[in-house]
Amino acid sequence: MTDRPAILRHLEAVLFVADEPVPTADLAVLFELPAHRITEHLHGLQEELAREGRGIVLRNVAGGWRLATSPDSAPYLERFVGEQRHGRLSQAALETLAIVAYRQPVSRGQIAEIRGVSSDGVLRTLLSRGVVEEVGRDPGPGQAILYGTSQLFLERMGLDSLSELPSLADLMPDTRAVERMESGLGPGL
Amino acid sequence: MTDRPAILRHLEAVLFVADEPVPTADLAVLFELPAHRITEHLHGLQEELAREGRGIVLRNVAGGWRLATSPDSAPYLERFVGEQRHGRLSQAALETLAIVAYRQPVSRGQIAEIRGVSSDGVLRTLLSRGVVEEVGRDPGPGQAILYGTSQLFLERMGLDSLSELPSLADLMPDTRAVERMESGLGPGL
Amino acid sequence: MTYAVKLDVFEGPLDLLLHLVSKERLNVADISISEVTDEYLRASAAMGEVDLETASGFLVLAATLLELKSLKLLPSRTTVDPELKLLLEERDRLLHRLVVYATFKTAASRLGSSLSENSGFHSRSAELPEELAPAAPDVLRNLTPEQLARAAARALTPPEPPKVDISHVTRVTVSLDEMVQRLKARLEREQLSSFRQLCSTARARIEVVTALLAILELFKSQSVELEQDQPFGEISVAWRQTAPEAS
Repeated sequence: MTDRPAILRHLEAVLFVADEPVPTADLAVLFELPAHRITEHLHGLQEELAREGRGIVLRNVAGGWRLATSPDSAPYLERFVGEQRHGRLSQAALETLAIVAYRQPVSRGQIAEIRGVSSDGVLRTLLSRGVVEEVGRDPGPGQAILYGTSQLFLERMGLDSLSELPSLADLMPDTRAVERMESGLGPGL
Repeated sequence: MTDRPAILRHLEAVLFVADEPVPTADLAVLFELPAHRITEHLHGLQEELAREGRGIVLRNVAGGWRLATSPDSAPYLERFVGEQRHGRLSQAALETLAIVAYRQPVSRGQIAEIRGVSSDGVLRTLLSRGVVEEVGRDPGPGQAILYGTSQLFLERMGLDSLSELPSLADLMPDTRAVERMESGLGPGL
Repeated sequence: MTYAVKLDVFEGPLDLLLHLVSKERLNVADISISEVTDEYLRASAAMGEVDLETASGFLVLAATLLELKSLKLLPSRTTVDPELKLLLEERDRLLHRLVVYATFKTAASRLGSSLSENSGFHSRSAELPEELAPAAPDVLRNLTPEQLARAAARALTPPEPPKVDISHVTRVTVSLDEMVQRLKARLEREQLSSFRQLCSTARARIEVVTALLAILELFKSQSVELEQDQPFGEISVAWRQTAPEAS
């Protein structure tokens, strides 16, 4: 261990797991430090990563700070992500796509509620891939954007319409078991 | 820029974008280097990250290499991402997970038989956490779904492969404990 | 000596039995089946619903324990009659299950420690950077509608309900002892009835379970005779005029 300040290590770790740019203000709250001190540390980390020629660099982009890969690694990265193996959705993306497909039109908030975690990052990926799209606005107070699956989604899945999606009834065995139990053991027995 | 070998930078960048542990063999193909050279570089990178007290460490888990945050940043991460990420598993979930880990591929029925209670609810929790997955169907009449542990399970356990699990024979109750159970159950002949 | 247990801390009948028989100097003969059963019913009622599979597992276990207990209370026999032999085989099977279960319980606690030792390592779960997205192959290529449906079913099924601390809640609508008394009175009056009739006034599932256990108690004390013509058929319950003295 060097005498590198611990805050640099913690900043690096937090930015590592963040799935979108983190505003300086959020980091200030997290570390209970004034924003200008956080900014100093971030600049320190940025220089350090650049000076040491690391594969990970720190970028100050719209909306905050995020870690990214070093530009000269791009050729390897493209080959790496182009591999067949990576041609599948992450578990989180698959789950989010499934929720959108079966519960559309659905808002970000509703997706997050079902999954128990924020799904903004994966939703953005699905939007950028063109399989999910905005389909309207919630008429309620928040006017939340509502999402649905696209025509491209249907084509890729080999479906003519959403009604051809397999029924969920058979796949949720527990609900069925409960219903059977209810009807088998009616009141009064 | 230092005279740090460029390969360390590229390795770091590739592992940064990977969404699961990357086997040494895949990296050898990508960088057109013999596997043992890649392993050397990876060990170099691993030591470097540890020595410099960085927020990111390199681990050899689940049959590959994976960047992760250093555990001493965990308190900040938990505050940052919220608690859900690595929520603790219930006793029932751990028992079910142990049965799946040692008896895979295994069906719901087989799990229930060992535990003496239905384990459908906890099994669903394990599936949604991604540590257990469907691995096939029983060829027998019922065609029961068979479950096994996932790569994420190994990663969460810090294991490189299932063979590193402690042997079940070492976990059995000792002779005295078995004798006590036996006499507790009733008289012998 | 009877032994009081708090059932809500156990994961099921096997876990409970493992706990009971692993105690020093405690064996089946010391366990008060009715106390254990009452405790079980109280725990189930407090959880708001009876998991039928767990309940039936528990019933099978309670019945086996009753049998083992009667064996234990009998004066030692020298000859091995077939019934005794069956019972001993049953005991061996139960012992085997207990050993297997105990082994997995230890494995579970090992897994639990490994998981918490490794819980400080967090990996990145962020999606591919946008600039790299064009290089990635078509993500839907290998996805089938069935896989999508399975993912939806998983996501939309509510997760395991959290464990509820029940130490302060509800009392059971009727205890096993009360049910035994109630059924005794009714059977003395009616002489012959069926399980279905006896349960016809049950207001909750838990009362049906209690009634079944009460009938088993009465059967054990030889106060009733039971008959069932076929599996799942009507169970007739007959009051024995000459019930032996309660032991």
